Amino acid sequence: MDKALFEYLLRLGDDSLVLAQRLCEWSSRAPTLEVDLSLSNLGLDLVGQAQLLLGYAGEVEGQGRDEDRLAYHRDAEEYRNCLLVEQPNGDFAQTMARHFLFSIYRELLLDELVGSSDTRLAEIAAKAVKETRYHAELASDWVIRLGDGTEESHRRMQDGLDWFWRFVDEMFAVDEVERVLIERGIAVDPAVTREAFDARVTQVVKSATLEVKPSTWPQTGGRQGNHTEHLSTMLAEMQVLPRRYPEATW
Amino acid sequence: MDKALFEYLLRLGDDSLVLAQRLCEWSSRAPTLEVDLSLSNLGLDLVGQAQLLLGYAGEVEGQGRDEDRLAYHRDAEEYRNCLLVEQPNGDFAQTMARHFLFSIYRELLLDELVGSSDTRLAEIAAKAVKETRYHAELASDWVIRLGDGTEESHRRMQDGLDWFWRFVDEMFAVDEVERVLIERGIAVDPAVTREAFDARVTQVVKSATLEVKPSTWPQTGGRQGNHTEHLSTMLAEMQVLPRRYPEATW
Amino acid sequence: PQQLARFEARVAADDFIEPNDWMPETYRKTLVRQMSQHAHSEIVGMLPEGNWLTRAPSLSRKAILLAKIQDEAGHGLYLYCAAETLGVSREQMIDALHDGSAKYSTIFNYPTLNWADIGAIGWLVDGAAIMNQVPLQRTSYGPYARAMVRICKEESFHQRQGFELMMHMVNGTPDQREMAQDALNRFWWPSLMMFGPPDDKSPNTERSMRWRIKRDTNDDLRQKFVDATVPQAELLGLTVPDPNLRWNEERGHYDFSPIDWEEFYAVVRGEGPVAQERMQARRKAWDDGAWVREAAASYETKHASARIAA
Amino acid sequence: PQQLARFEARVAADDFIEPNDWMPETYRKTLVRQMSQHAHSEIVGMLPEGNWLTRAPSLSRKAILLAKIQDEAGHGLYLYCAAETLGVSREQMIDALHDGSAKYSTIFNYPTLNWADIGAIGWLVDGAAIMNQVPLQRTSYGPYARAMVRICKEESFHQRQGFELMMHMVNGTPDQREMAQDALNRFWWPSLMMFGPPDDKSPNTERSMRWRIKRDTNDDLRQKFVDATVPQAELLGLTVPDPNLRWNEERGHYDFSPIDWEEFYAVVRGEGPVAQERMQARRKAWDDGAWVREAAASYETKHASARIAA
Repeated sequence: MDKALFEYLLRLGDDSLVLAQRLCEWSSRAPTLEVDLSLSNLGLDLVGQAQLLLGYAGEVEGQGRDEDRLAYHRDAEEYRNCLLVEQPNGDFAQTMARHFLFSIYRELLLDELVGSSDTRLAEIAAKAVKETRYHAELASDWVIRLGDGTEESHRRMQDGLDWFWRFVDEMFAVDEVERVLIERGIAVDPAVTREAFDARVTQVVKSATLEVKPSTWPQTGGRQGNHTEHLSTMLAEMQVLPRRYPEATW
Repeated sequence: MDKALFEYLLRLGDDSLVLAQRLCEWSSRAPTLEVDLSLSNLGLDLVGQAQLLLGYAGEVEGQGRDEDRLAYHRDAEEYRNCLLVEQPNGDFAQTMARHFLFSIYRELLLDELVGSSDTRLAEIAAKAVKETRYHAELASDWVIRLGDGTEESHRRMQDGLDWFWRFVDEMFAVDEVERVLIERGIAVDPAVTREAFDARVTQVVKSATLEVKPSTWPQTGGRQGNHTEHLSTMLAEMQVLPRRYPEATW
Repeated sequence: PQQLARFEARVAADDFIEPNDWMPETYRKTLVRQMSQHAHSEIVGMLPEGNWLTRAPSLSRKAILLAKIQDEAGHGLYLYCAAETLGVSREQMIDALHDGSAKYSTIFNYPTLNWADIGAIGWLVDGAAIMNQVPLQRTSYGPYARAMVRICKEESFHQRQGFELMMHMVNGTPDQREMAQDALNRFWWPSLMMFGPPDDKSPNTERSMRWRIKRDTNDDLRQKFVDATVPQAELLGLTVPDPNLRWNEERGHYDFSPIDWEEFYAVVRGEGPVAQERMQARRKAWDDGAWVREAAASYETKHASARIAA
Repeated sequence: PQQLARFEARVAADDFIEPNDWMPETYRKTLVRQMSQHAHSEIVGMLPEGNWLTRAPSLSRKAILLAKIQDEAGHGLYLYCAAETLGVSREQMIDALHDGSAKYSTIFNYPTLNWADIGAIGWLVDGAAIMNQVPLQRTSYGPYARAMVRICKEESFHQRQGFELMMHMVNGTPDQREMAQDALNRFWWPSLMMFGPPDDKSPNTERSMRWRIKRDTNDDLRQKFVDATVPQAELLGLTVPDPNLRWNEERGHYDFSPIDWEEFYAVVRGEGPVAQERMQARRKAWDDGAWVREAAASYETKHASARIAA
């Protein structure tokens, strides 16, 4: 099996899955019905991406694990998502800050992955990039609206950006697994998109009358399975039924 | 096996266990260090009671299930605690309202159970009643202090009492299981303690400058395994390790 | 009186009344009450299902449930918008929900306790809702009727999905089968109560039927629901929790036990098992979101005036 | 100067200094900093363990962990009280913690990721704390020394419990063994950092030792810890994550790799993996509890004046 590709697909798929799970926690809790609808849209897109990416990962692995087996029967340390997406929702500003940073990173990455030499991955990326472009726009709109809204919303939005900024660098880090795939033309070096990321973020943050305060000690480890304390509690809830009834199908 | 006694012990033990678990959620979150210490004390007493009661339940059942097996490998619908103890903590006033109502009920019940014809149960009750007397005093003190504290604390304390009152009647209800054991002199008819309960509660609530607003439609079902939505999520977290690693001992 | 006669004639001819048409005040009020109640039911109804969203046991079940809850939010939105055409604002309606003066379907005051409840809600609750709603596609108020057309289509999709979930559960492990039976046990009677009080306790039925706001009586719809659902339960191999349930050859209908109306009225009064939790959840979401709504409004104002100034 | 000479003579004679005795301002300040930092470490240290309290896998483990966390709250309390004898209030100290001006042990800025971490914290973190604290039972400031006597007794109990938990894990299933190794991998280096910067970067050590506020250098204590702990790891059958670790016959000590001081200083600056979460959790608990503290104070005032009036 192509171990590097398997790992890479887990990283991409787990990002989608974990963030989708966080968005599910918003159900019925949004500030307006319209926002509830749009958060569900984001969640649905991400669940769909997780299905495709983890499904493909399972095929690459060739051990008979499908997307549900991978989603529901791996422990936290086997998850490969970046730390940003597993962070708790916080208030609506934090949720939007998280979604804003992730979606811009992801849109730029998927844009490149459309040209992957792995055609299956390229196809998934082509579908996902459209969805993600919408995510990035929606989140950017909210960052601007909240940043340039009231005094309170400005403060909360700035706090949200500050809170999550330490998780940004991890998304652009490359390790041996990816290095190999980049050379093979399968994966994309996220570093090539960093400049565009910074430009996009800066532009939105400026329109929002906010500022970016870079952190000096970025947090990393998610891609290698070293997560924050939040992932295992999230998975305890998410996986409870398949873990409790391993012989059942649903 | 004595099925009724087994059931009765589960009811008593699950009350302790579930409330202990709720108190564990307060760890490091209390308003002062002193309160943190006293909530831990309450939690420790309750875990200890759960161990004794569920341990004895397992022996009565005679199927080789010990207290941990019973605590960690039963689903929500097999739990027999009253609904009150599984309710979320809410704010500190709610937690104290819940503890106040439960502990007075429980102290009066244990006082009677000291005379149970089942000597093992009588012994456990004798130990637990002292602890529970302290719980009831501590919670009563807080009800008074908060009720007669500031305007905000008065409002919160009254809200806490109002919120939980609908779960009071269930604690005094008797079904066939208990009826049989009462006749055998093993269990106690909680109805005999209701008057004392009402008197104690009324006295404290009055000193607290609060009032009791009886609800018209009391909630029941816990003793038969019909719980609120909160228990299954609590158990998903509590049981995650033993469920995930059924072959391990800890 | 001439206006009233003309109005009643139009309604009797199955014409649609539109927002700017003349209508009796009682008609308007009854409609506002009924439509907002329906909208609230969609919104509150998201909660019992949302309770299992983070625990949905497969990715496709999670997607289906998320989409279903989203549809309900959408239904709420159409219905609030349709009601707004009658001169009441969404905020007013939501305030009435939160202060307890407006009602919503009693069924959502029951808890969801196992995964099969998600199936049971689709199968029974959406099933009952459809029985109530299909006739409303031809209700006399145009915006309401048009909203119902779209809603009914989605509801019947949900109902099929719910039944499919139940079918999957009963064909699964013994644990799953038990969950399905348990779900039916708990949701059967509350579903029958969804059709409202018995006809002899439903004083406005006659007028509402004349005005085509309602097109069948509560008891008729309830019977129709029982007749349609019992064979489905048999297909699932589940037992309807009613010892008196049997086919009555003579009536051509199923007989069933009398309903516990004391429970029904208690639940309507907001005393259902999780009624307080549901309202607390709705109020909390609304209160927690206040600063977001204010920010969005403030942003709009700022930039609208900027546009005007430019 | 005469006072100072007398003070230093008393300290040199291993006399205890008591709250009302004269003491140099720097001595007082250093003590306040050290004691409050120690108190804060106890309080913040409750968080990583509390993270597993609701998931403790057996009732007796839950009781042990709850009791341990409770002891830590108790230690925090003694130490705040002891520090208060030096003229600083608990509130002032807590404010300094919350605004980031006071420090606490860097170790608590690492996350607890599996159940074996609870064992590793007892074994390594409490083990390191004891190394630091045993000498402080003879520290020159009386209230501090007496607090340490009690604390050390409890800490060594915790250390044994932690080791016992690790032993149980390594004798368990392969999964459990793996958790134990993983916990050691993550907590080893942070534990070594608990002894503070190397001696040549620790400018106040000399004076603190003269004043008996400190009785050993950081590097000495660190070496002592390594020498004591490596055989315990061997007993557990676990591998210390340091390829350069080996017994140096000549020195009579274990050699080990240089420490990543860049990481250490970053964590001290509050940039550890979960530093922000820890402070957020402390601040939230404090802010959420404000109304309770106010209510208790208000009740006291009311009833105190009632008692005076009576």
